[in-house]
Amino acid sequence: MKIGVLVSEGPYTHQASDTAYNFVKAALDKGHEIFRVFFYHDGVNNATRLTEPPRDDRNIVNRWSELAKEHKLDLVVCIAAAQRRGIMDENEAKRQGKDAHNIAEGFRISGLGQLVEAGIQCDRLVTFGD
Amino acid sequence: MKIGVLVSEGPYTHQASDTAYNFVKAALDKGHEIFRVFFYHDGVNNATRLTEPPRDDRNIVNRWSELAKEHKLDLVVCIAAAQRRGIMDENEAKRQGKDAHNIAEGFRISGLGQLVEAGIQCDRLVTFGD
Amino acid sequence: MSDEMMEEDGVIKKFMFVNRKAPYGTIYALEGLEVVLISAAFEQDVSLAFVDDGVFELKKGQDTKALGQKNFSPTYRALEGYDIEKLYVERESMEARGLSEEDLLVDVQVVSAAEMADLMAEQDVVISF
Amino acid sequence: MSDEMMEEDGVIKKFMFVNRKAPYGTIYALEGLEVVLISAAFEQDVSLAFVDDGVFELKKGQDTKALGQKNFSPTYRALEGYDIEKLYVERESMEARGLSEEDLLVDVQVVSAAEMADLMAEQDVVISF
Amino acid sequence: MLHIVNKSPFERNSLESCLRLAKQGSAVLLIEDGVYGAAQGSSVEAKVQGAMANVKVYALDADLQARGMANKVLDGVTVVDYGGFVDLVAEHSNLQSWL
Amino acid sequence: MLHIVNKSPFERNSLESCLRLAKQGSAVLLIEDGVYGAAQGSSVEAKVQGAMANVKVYALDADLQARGMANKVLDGVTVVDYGGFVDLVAEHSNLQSWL
Repeated sequence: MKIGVLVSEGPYTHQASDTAYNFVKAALDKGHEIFRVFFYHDGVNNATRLTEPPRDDRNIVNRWSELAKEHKLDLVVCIAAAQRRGIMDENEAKRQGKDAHNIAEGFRISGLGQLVEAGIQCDRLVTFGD
Repeated sequence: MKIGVLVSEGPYTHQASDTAYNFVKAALDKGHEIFRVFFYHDGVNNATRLTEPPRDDRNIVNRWSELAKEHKLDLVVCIAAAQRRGIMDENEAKRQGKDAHNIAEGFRISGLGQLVEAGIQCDRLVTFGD
Repeated sequence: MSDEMMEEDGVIKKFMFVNRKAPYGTIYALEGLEVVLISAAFEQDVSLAFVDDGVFELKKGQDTKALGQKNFSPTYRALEGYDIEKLYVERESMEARGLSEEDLLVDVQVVSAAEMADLMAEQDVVISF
Repeated sequence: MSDEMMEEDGVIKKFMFVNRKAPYGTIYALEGLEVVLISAAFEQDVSLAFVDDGVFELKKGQDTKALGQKNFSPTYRALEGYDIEKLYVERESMEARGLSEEDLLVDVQVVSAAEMADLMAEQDVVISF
Repeated sequence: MLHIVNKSPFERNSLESCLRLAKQGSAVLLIEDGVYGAAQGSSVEAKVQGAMANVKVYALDADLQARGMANKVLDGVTVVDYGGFVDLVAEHSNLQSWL
Repeated sequence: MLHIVNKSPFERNSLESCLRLAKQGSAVLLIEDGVYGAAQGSSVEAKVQGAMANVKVYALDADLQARGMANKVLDGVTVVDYGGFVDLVAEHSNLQSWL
């Protein structure tokens, strides 16, 4: 089955990203296709490579990056939500005149249309939030 | 009167940072001293210079930076909370081996002790959160 | 986006956006509305449900000057221009909040909890804010 | 930090940390505990209140293996070593959640809502998580 | 003591908990989505009005106005601006935010 | 239809709203802090038990265990792991998260 996932909260503060991750792993294990993971609202904060959690804690961002690499996941960060919250890739940073960018490996920035498209294309769209 | 402020949520997603800002401005207008504004939990996300909100919206980060400059406010970001969420100054980025930093002007990174100290030193400590 | 893909597929799904949060206290109502506006471009069968504190999004007379945030409530009135015309308000939620239809800034269909339950159950995609 | 400043002042204030959130669903309980631990270094008069879902922080038998988060509940038992010994649980909150003292992983004082109200009112600094 | 409540009483339990644990004579300031607790005709009206026998209730004007609720405020609730918020903080020797 | 509830029924209104708007025969999955709604002996037990006449209630094992609630689950609630969560999503033709 083709499944889309929407993550609406950032890492650590709410459990949403953890649950989404565990759900996606289980879905892949069962042979489902993860069409896209879309990060909206504070969910865009899952896509910064600048986090450095305590050593005895999970690294939520790296976990997503690694899962994306392993399974060729499409991790999409909403551009409008990202701009509000300070998530930038190199292109966006240049375009906005910012002197730094912070996006983590495996994430790409795109428009909200990617979420609606996931709703259209997928058999199911599952939201994880606050 | 000496007032301390604790901001526990990031910009835009919750109203906490807006209310804290309006409260601090009103307190300064009335001649009170703002001893410190401490950013904890997702509140650390108020301290990134990479945000680019829509042009017709307020710029929450810049507003704090400007108020700090004008009134010599002490804006302190909790180091442990900042590491979890990807807020870095130049020193921290170096120490953690990160290739970028994102802290905005007027904010400094320090320990949680600064919050407890604010509780001890201030006549009042007001928390804004979710 | 993928207009070609849509044309190829010609899929029209029933999308419902469920609004359960008050405006301004959190950003969910505003950013939810942004999804609704984008969805219009995809020519799907879109409806909006206002349940619980989501009803407050439609309260007349919002004035955000003293708050310093943007008043986005006029956008609900603009939805018609995007061919988004199915706005449902749950009567139980509205009445528990001391509101009546005259308090709302846009024409809506006020439905009972049971009717809202039916509407939700017949959707293909439900996104909640 | 500012040990000198504290010695100069010699101020001892009554600090209460009010825990109202369940663990794991959000980070507030964990990051709240980090403030509590730091506060021990300042030799203040510290107490912890567990109200509403905060009572769940003290539930025995937490096992986070399948969740992939760290189980931080043993830290509540370590608070004694930091000379933080005033842990108050509101009886009404505990009972509404189907819990009794035997369900809690650390010794606490169970107090009524009225007693908790008195305790809160006599604090100098209340920080809520 | 000043109690600050920032959540809608229809969505969360914080106003209820605050009113349970606020001592007679304390003040309750409703801000952000908390101002909905000051509205006339709602399902929490009776509870808030009952509480006003014991505590003084305030609501933040900017939040009422933003939400279109300024003309629906219960009798007995005092509306304050941000300056009034600061004054309430200064006037009470301690305070608590019900997060 | 599958309804997913992730908030404590003592803190928020989402379980209550879900049960009000879930049609007979639908499934309700409790995850994250939502699993507290599956507990025995609480003030919401009667409401959840009443609802089980109309809807099937599930709770996520990892969340129950993390919170020390695995041995307090109401009779009639089906405990599932993440794989079971995926199966529930696949088995129901539509779903809703009560955020």
